[in-house]
Amino acid sequence: MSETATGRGWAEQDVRRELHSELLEINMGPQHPATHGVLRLLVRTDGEIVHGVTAHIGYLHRCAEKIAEGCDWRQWMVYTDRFDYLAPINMNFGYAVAVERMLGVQVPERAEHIRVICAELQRIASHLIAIGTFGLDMGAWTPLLYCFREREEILNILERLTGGRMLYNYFDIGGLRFDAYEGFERDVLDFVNIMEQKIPEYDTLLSYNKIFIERTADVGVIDVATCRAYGCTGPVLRGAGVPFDCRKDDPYSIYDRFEFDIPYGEGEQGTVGDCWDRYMVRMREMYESCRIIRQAVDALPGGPVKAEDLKKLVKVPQGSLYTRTESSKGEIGYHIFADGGSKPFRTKVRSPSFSNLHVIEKVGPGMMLSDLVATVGSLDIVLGEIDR
Amino acid sequence: MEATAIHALLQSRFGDAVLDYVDSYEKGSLVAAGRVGEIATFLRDDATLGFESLMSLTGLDWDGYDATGKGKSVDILGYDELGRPETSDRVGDGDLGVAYALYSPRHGHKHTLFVRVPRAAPEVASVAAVWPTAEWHEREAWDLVGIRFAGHPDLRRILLDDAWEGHPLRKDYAMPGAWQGVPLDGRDYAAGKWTEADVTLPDDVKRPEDAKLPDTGNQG
Amino acid sequence: MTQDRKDYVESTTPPAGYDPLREQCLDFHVAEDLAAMAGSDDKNFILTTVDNLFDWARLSSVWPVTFGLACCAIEMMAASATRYDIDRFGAGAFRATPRQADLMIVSGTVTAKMATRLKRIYDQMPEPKWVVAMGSCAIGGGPYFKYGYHVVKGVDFIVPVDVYIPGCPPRPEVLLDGLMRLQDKIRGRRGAAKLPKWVADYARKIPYVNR
Amino acid sequence: MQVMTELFARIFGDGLSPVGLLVAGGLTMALVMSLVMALCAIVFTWAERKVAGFIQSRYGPMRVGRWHGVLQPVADMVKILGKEDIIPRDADKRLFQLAPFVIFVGSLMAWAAIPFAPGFIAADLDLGLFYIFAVSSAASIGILMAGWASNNKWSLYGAVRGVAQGVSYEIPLALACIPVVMITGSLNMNDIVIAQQGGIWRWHFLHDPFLFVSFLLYFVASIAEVNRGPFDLPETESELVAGYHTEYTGMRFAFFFLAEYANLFLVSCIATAVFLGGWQPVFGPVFLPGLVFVTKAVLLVLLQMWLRWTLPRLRVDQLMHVCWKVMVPLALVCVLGAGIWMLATGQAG
Amino acid sequence: MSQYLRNIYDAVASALKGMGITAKHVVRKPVTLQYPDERWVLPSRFKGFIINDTNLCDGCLRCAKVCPVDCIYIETTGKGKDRFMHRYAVDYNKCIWCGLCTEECPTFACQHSLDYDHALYDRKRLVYEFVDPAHPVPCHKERRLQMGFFVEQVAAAPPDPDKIAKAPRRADLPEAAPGADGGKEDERGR
Repeated sequence: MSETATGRGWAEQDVRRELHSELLEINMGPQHPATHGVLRLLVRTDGEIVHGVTAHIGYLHRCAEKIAEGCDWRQWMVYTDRFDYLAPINMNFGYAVAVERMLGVQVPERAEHIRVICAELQRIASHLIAIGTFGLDMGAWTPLLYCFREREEILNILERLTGGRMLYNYFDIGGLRFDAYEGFERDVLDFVNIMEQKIPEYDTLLSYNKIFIERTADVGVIDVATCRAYGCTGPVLRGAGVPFDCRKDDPYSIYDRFEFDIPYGEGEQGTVGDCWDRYMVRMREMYESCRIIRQAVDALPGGPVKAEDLKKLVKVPQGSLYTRTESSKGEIGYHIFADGGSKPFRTKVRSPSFSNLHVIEKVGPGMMLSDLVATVGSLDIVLGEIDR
Repeated sequence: MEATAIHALLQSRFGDAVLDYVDSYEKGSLVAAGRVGEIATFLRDDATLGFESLMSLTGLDWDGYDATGKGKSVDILGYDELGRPETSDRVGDGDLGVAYALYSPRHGHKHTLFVRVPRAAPEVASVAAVWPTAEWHEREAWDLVGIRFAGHPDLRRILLDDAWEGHPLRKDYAMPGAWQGVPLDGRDYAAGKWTEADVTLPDDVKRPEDAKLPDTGNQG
Repeated sequence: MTQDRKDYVESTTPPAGYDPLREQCLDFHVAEDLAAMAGSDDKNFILTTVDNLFDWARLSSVWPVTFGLACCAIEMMAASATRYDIDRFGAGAFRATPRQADLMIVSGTVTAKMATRLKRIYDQMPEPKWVVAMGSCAIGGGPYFKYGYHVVKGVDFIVPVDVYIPGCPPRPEVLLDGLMRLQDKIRGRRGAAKLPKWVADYARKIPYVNR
Repeated sequence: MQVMTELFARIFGDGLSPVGLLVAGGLTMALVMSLVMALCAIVFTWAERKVAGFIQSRYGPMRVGRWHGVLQPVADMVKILGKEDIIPRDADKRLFQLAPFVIFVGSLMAWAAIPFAPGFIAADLDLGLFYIFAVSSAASIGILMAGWASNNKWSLYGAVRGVAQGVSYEIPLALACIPVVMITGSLNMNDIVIAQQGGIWRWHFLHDPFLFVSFLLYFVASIAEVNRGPFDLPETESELVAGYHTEYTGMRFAFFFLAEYANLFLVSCIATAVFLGGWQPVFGPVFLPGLVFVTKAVLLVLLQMWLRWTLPRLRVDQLMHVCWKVMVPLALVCVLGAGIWMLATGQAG
Repeated sequence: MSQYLRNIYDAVASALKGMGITAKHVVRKPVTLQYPDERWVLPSRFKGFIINDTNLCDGCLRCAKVCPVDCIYIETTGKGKDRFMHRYAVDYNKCIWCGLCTEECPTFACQHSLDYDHALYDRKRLVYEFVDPAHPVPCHKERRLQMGFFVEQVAAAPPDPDKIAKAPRRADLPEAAPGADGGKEDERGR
């Protein structure tokens, strides 16, 4: 951002004292188009320049962690769907992996492959929404609707597979609820082929549009140290130039078998870690997801989709474990405390958006109001998982 | 570095403050509540440890935890089928606790710190100065479990409103019937089972005698 | 449901595509409504006509407020996006400010903290206004009924609700169905206009589209 | 207005005094213009939704009215008229009530000097172009009034942005028209159009390269002037909720709505008259002049809509940057260039 | 200066490219489904409203137990052959269409229908009753045979490991799914 834009180029304090002016406090949200849900940002501004941001969350606090203590292990799966409702399968994946690790269950090969395919499809769907709504924050309506159009294709496949359109409840502890339908592989490959052709279209329409670059490059820079300190993960951390991805660096499921790259921000249009980098990381991740899907479909074996040595009523032996997996927003962690019973004793959900949003209080001051909107958009938060 | 080695290193450095080695699915150390801050600083700054990343901070209520491993822990209170808050005479006891899941991006190892504090005076040293991300996590632990963090810059409730009473993730928490005029129980359900005229019957079982128009008036 | 179940099965090829004749069966196209107005044998003919005109305008142009709460908000967006296009009903003009909106789609879980805000937004909307409760959470607390200490068990405890749309989340089609129910309600009568039998029969042959 | 005056003169013969004729003609013309404005709003809201729909691979309004939702804007308007009128308790009531009309009247007055066809012009002023720019700036005052009176922070933001933008973009807008004035030597709109007689090569935007650039500058500045995307900062939905008209309901909001689309058409009409030959057809003799004029203007409006549904929007400082550092210098260069061109080609008289 | 001109060129060129993309879509056929006049062919696994075929249901309470939101109400009296089911209701105020109950059902009585679009005016009507309390349903198979209920021999068949993988047997379901409100058929086609 230029010197004049931040408003620090001149002795603003003196001027303010002379003019008896004060900062304007505005409430952005809970109902505001730019807050991606029911987030409330208390913004203190001096004209267009933001001097302080305080995030107030909890408007969608749905008590999921309390419910976990009243549900049995399998039943709680349906609530994990509802954390990140843009990527429910990734949420299911994390929980399933967590419980399976504690149980020591071996998930059948076919189930693992279908899981990976689903998770990557879901990642694409989630990134599509992230890109679309980011465009919408910039005032570009049309890309959002194109993104929704492609997302519907993913939802079609997943609906045929799972029966649910948006929240699937498809993963089960120890495998999947049921096998893939006939022709699943063909559908997925067809989609991947189409998707890879569509991405350049978005690039032309949005990514390399001069106005879009002007709006996002050098805006909302979050560097590596800030990311580490504030626990930012996922595209935010990768946008800051760190190729860290739980799928590679802390592998779970069968991700270690696939060949894929981790895109990271290189400051192509501005500074490393700006909004454009975060946006572009998502864009490139969609390619990588397509690559993973192809490999997984090629390697899809036959066989059962459920672990056989598992009872209907799961009982997890005593102990605790923190398990993290990579959702589309970042590192989704489940810190589970079991006491040997049929219900989790305590389940803490460490959601990526929770930490990613926190950083807005750090990087917000000094921006312009429009940049704040852009930065919140580029963090790609989902209030369902922030508030749980 | 192995978890046992990390534990040993901590023990040699802090002595009594490191109470126990926790060998669960994850490995960690049980440490004294008052000295978490300095231990955290050491964990982050020591070159061989390098725990720059606090993955998660969990507040816990160990009330009714069944140490035998048979899963006979207490049931929590909820709303009953009709939406009325359940009540119980049981008074909560047992410790509260905090768990810190740490990760070192430099060395790739993990370690978990555990803290137990008595229910009567649940106070833990804050690590918000060490890992800023803990600021919100600690606020959440205060909000939901009711653990106070000494030295936290701004310990307010985060998810619930500032005027909320009680800490919901405690095992003895009774569900509220209403909050500041907002009904939280199932008011309509609580009035009793709905009469037969209110319910819909599928066509093949029973057709309503008179297919009267539905009540289009507003509810509530 | 008189649909033959075989129509639902995936392998069945759908009947032939779009037929302009089906336009005859639209539930609120103007000619029919105007005819209905003209045919009204109410004594105060002009007043009724004006009322009907306003009713027609209101039901044809229901502008929702941009009010997304949770999961259902995404389906609400999907309903306004390319595939379902709520704008076909004239309800696509999502207004960010409640002052210019007619309809509040409560799309998601209403929490204790949000309830007061929701009420305020409802109060800010100008009359006439309508509320649609979308999804299990908004209808009755949904999955958060039993342990949801922070969840309002039904938005109708907070604001009056006109139409309930069950689903978790409801498909966008159900939102459109709810919108049509709302239009029926605004029109002041339930269900379809009295269509000639052949039209009703024809209308039942809805084409099924393979995705 | 001459048309109307003559018409009345023919109907009433000597029954009306010249002053009466003038008043009657003026009133009729004002009525016609108001109707044109209302019609613009109705047609263009429908067109906007359909354009947006097809660009976004969907249909837009389909069900209200028999064919493609043609009655949609009528329903919208009737509904808006039937809505409750809310004036916020803390608003400045008089200003709040007045603001929409200021904007509306500002727009309406500018219509007086638009030559739709030979003789069909409400006020054939010698300073026509100047008058239009002068009167249409009144909208900025209306925006500021609306934003201030609403006593809402978002409205205030929208108003401040709107005024800054409106005032700034007036300058490139007017500068871009100066080369045309230099060529025709007149500010009279009729004269400007008549000067472009003789097919498309005589139209001003193809007169020389500088005028072509001027036309582009005018087009971009006009989009900014009417607050439409990518320059829709005063009412950015994703930032300022609804900008300066956040607190307006019903009827009053309808006036903003009307004025927006009327302005959209107005700037296109000016562009048509000044750069695109007005009622002059692409080739051949003058034929259905009114239709030709409106067609050109509507095409420009569609182009604006196309832009709006394609591009993201600028930030407020970038908006000012574009205005003061890009468009104003370019417009000045064009003025200079057009002058030199005239000298070089011997047109300067 | 060159950077200045280049920026202007970039802005114009990228805007034109974007307009090209949007223009391409104008001439394509929209992908919109015109809902009440057209419908998707739904996949056979689609999770619509739950229906319970009381002819097959033996009141084993498994669905009620497995339901994470406790939205299935079952009331029975008696034991053994004299066990009767008085109430089987699904409360769509709570139901989340997760599919756990249909998976759990041993007799395929509890199934997801393909019916999904039922907006209505009164939420009390969202409790779907499947049993007329005046005519309780016998739970025991023998008793049902005695009373002339249709019983399929599904439960007796050896358990098929991937029975859930196959499409639920839609063809065996009763013709009429529970409508949200009577007379819905007449409105269907408007």
